[in-house]
Amino acid sequence: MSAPRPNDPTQPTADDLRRLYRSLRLIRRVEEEVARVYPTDKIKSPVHLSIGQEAVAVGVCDPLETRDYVSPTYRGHAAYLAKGGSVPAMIAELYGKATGCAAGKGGSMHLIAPEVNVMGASAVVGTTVPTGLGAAFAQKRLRTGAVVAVFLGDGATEEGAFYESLNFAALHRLPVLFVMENNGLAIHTGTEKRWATDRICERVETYGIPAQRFPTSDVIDIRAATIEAIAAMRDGGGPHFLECVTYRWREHVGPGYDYDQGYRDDSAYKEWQARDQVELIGGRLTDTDRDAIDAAIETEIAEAFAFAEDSPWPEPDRLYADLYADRDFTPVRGV
Amino acid sequence: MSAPRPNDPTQPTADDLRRLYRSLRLIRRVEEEVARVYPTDKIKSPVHLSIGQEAVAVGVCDPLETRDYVSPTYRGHAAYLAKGGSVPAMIAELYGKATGCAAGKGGSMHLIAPEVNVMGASAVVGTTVPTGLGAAFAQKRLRTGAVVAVFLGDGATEEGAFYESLNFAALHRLPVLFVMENNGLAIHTGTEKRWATDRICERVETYGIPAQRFPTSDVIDIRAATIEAIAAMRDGGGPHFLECVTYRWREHVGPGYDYDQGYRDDSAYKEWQARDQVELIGGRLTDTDRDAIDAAIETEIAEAFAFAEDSPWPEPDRLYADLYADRDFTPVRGV
Amino acid sequence: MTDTRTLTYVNALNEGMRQAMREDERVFLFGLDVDDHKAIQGSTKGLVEEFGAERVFTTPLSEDAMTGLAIGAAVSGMRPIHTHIRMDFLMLGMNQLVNMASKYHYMYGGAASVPMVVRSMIGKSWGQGAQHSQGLHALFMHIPGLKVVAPSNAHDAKGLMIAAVRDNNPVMFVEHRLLYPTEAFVEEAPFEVPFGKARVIREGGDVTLVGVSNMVNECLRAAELLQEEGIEATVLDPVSLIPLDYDRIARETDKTGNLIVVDNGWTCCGASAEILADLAERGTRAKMKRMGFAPTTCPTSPALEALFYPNPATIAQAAHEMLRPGKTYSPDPERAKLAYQVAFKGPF
Amino acid sequence: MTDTRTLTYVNALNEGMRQAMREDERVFLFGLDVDDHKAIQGSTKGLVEEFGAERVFTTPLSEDAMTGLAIGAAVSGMRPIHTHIRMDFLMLGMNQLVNMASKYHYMYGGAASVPMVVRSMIGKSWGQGAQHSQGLHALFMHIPGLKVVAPSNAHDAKGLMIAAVRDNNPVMFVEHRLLYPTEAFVEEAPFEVPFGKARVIREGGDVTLVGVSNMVNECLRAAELLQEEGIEATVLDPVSLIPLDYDRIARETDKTGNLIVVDNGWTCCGASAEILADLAERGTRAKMKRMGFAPTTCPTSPALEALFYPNPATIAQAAHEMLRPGKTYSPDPERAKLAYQVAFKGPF
Ligand SMILES: Cc1ncc(C[n+]2csc(CCOP(=O)(O)OP(=O)(O)O)c2C)c(N)n1
Ligand SMILES: Cc1ncc(C[n+]2csc(CCOP(=O)(O)OP(=O)(O)O)c2C)c(N)n1
Ligand SMILES: [Mg+2]
Ligand SMILES: [Mg+2]
Repeated sequence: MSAPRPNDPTQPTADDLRRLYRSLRLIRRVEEEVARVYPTDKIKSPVHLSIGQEAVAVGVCDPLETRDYVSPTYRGHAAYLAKGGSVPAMIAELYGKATGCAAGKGGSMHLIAPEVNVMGASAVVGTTVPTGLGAAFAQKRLRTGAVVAVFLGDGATEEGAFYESLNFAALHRLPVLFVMENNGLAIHTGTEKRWATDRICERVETYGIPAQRFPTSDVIDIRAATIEAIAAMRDGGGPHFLECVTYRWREHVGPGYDYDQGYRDDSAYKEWQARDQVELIGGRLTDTDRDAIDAAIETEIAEAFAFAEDSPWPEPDRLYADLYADRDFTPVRGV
Repeated sequence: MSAPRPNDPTQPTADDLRRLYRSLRLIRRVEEEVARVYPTDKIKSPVHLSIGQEAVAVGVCDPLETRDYVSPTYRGHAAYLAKGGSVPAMIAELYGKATGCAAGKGGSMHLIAPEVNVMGASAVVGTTVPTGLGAAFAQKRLRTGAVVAVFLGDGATEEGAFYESLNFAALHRLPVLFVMENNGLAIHTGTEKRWATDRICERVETYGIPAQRFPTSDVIDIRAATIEAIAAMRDGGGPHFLECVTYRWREHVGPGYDYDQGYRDDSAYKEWQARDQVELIGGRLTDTDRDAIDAAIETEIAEAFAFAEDSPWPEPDRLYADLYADRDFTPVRGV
Repeated sequence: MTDTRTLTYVNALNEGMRQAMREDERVFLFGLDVDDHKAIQGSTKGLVEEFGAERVFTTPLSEDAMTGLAIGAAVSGMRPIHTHIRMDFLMLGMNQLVNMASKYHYMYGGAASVPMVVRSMIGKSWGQGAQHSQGLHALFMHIPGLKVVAPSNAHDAKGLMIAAVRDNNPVMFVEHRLLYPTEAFVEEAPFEVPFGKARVIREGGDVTLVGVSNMVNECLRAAELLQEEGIEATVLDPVSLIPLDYDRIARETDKTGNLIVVDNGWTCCGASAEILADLAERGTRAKMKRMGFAPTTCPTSPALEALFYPNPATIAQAAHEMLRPGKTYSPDPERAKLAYQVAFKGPF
Repeated sequence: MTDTRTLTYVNALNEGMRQAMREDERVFLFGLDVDDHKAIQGSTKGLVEEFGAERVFTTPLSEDAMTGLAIGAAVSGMRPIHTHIRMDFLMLGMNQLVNMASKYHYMYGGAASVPMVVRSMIGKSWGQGAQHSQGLHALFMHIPGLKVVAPSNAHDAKGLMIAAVRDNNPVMFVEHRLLYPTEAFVEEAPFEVPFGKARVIREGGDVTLVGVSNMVNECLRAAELLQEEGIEATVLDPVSLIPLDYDRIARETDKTGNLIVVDNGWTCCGASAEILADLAERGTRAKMKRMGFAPTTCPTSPALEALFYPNPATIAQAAHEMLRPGKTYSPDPERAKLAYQVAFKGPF
């Protein structure tokens, strides 16, 4: 990062730090609660937790405005929450309830929050890269000034659609920020069995796309880079790419730890824990501020789970509802 | 190219030049004949001529041995012939005759010559990149020492499967030479509407794959690079990439010229004609040698067309033949 | 209301897209080569000139990501028309079509919708061969959440295009290359042809022929041949395949007691299978038969390609065999050729 | 010859692959995560240890190119088994499967063949949702040149696997996740279950139930419920879907005059449509019905998911309605649950 300038918007104010902490902590605690409740079988779809990776979503989403879009992955709780998705609607969705953000039809892997422009997440790796591209195309065409943050895992970079998307985004100078969450794993397989080299940033740059790598996913650094990328993109500057090296603390899917499974030990986990962004940012707050935020989050979470518990199941006739969107059509001119 | 070494196999001998000329000239003349006959409606499938691009196929295929494979494109006459595919079987295939290399079921876009390891060509752009990759995998596993030359157009580099293939080839160090025939066009659309940048070689190198660019597709240069790549690959050296900039003299599909169609003028055509590799290599031969080769080629072509003319149509019952391969199975051990 | 203006199928497609784009600025048209001088065999001619390169543009060869782009643009406020010159190339976009487009509205509980049109063309003959000739509409019919339409004439080409663009769901728009030059009466003002309403093109009491896409024409020509034998055929055009007008097909089948479904595609798990299965479930007493591509890959040699497709003579023969089993009948090749002069222009 | 050894479906798959790999060194097994400790839910367990990383290996997430790799390796002398943990992911390999694998032998006039097996699993329940639960075998049945098998039990899982690996064509090998723990008698020596031969698993004179994949079990359980009502059902397992044993299905249908086809997939243009259409063309007089996934996307909420799939109670109800129309019948939920204890182990 370059040296801080006076009034540099990339340098967090005390307010910024409180907001960042709130977001990091909310995600951490929501997912811990999901993990705690999971064994009770109240959660009705497989969960891919982001615990340990929160800084990426928070660093990117914090500077986004509501009009900006996020295209998340199936490991998408963090992006959904960081962009301002409703906690009760998310938990209700995990519970399979009618009040869920996808009316109980999507589950954990298919979160969506149109009210804050979180696009639908997909369980098929890589598919939300091109759909995010499409949202960016729409923003450019509709001249909304909005940008799109597309999240993808290291595994998703192996799918051809990723390269097709980079090429098109750069060719059409679309306002899209590709955010690669590189946790070094696709399920249990490390990049050494999947990548010929790790020169991804260099590769992305051959498309004329500025690329930056964050070896420890420091939330302040990611946020700063995002602020600069957003400014450039709102100015018509075309796509940007961030490689955020991070670490998945828990198992690929499900609530537990899996350091006993033989495919990794907990040495890296301990390193990453030592620089846990939730704690680091929390440590920069006053105790009063931190306690107040923590308490508010606990209340919010408790209410969200209670809401999910109390919500009704979808009525049987909902099975057939929403297969097709209705026929309303009002032409729009002057876009 | 580096300075010639004594006994440098990359520097052509007089024999080499005669062979290169024969191959260049054969392709040129076969395709000119195809173009001449086309309006008579005897040729029963759309043809994508390589006229002007022969040097790429010839430079690459000349140093290949029979055991080596070629994975061609639908613009594949040149690669098929350069690798030693039968002329009569090709012409008969274009005529839709039972004696065609695909028994009349494939046509111009689906040439194949298993006897010289020309794999089947495909009309869907990019599909023969991964199939060529598969042949390279087989060569490595079966320890044949053979290599695979995969041809692809500039348009094919836009398909995601190309990047997936590069990554896997490099990861598994497969003996595959990717040969990109960059004629700057996909049908009528230039790369400026399709490519964010032209930094393809640089991009390929990020996979750890050595990449070289040939701005005029000089046949001797391409041959020299191929010889070195083959040697490295037979030694377990993994994939290589050649970008051969070339020029399509005729229309995308069909026998004619299309400089009157408004999407390109003939200025570049004239430049490329001035350095036509058929003429340049021909010019390095004695008149006697050249005349003898030319005459032999004319006879070969005349015979091939006569063969195609005289060959029977497939019998009606062949419609149902060859949908499934037979059930013979003899296990193989010790591969 | 009958119109007296005739238009070719290709120009009707063009007019449909043009009017849809004029009507709503969210509509854009993209896909490989939509903006070159060949203009997808003329169907996109003049559109880049009228609407500019922002709304009419070609793409890199990247069908997978471009399909995703259409979906993403559609869910965030645009109305794309994605064009493919061959249906075969849709296989590269299958993941986005099957796993995203068809499911988006349902999977997110109605929170978003995907108003997009995917145009693609079935190729035929001239030795196009295995990978340039497939009619793969049945693959899309199988997946809930997609709509599938297959206009057989210029009138429907325009009316279905306008309806498809106005629809808030992904619509697979199946064209047939051989239909491009065919003419029909087409109103000049924008109009919609509704989905899910089959149309009787010809009435006859002896046998019901259901044709899909270009096979409507082959059926009409077969009906001419059959008439010479004293057999009267009803020819029915389903117009849209999803939704499918099962009831009308059942009614028209019950009237004659004999049904032949002729598809521009394979029969196994095809549109023709779907129609017969539905009728079977209804307990119809009619005789029923499917015709379509031969159950093989499409060969290039004209000697074999001719046998691959149903044609007026083979359709007429099948109907004859159904009505007068065991009686030999093979239409005079000259008369069968003449049948190719039959064409339906309307009124609709 | 009856065997007395029982094996689970997952272990039978494993044994089939293991024996096929021992028998022929050209066989290799690859696909995402085949070599990790979870070993595709155990089905590939121990194989990398026995055959080494050259013959058993994971891949990058690159389904399109990896499918092409399998094809290219197959045409040049190898015999790949390409494994996908979900059938839904095959949509990324559709271009290579539809445009290359299925056509390679025919399109090149028999000059090459493609001996490859593509394993994939239908997921079910636990809220897997829209993109992890599809049974898409009908898409492959539609394309000539592919074979499609769907073992319903451990015995067939092994025998079909060995036959598939020995086959010189691309074989889509459809597994079902819920079947993995189920047991059957399975011979230890390598054996083949032939393609194209349906099997009667249970005989009864009143109604014929054809079940695909796991739906064979649901049909067996439905048969138990029906028996309590005095209705005897034949349960038929097609074993392979392409080739399909049309004749046997027709024979067993004619015996009872009542047919219900229950598929692990959608019915529109599905395997069940194909079966009914064939019978309709034969002029069967039987009553016929299709059951399968609800004609919607698969929802995650258990409240809706339960309604999405056929189950013993709904199958039994459908049969009851067919045989005793208008008579109400709804199996006691407790008895319906008990039906889940029925399992077929053989003999085969
Ligand atoms: C196209 C596709 N192939 C395979 C899978 C199975 N799968 C689920 S998650 C996953 C790993 C993805 O890794 P990455 O993109 O790095 O994301 P992460 O789980 O690490 O966040 C795989 C292979 C899938 N869901 N989609
Ligand atoms: C997947 C796919 N998309 C589109 C097409 C239509 N098409 C045929 S050739 C071609 C251009 C290919 O360009 P390039 O790869 O550069 O090869 P060239 O024709 O220049 O040799 C296109 C777009 C196709 N055949 N396959
Ligand atoms: Mg990862
Ligand atoms: Mg080109």
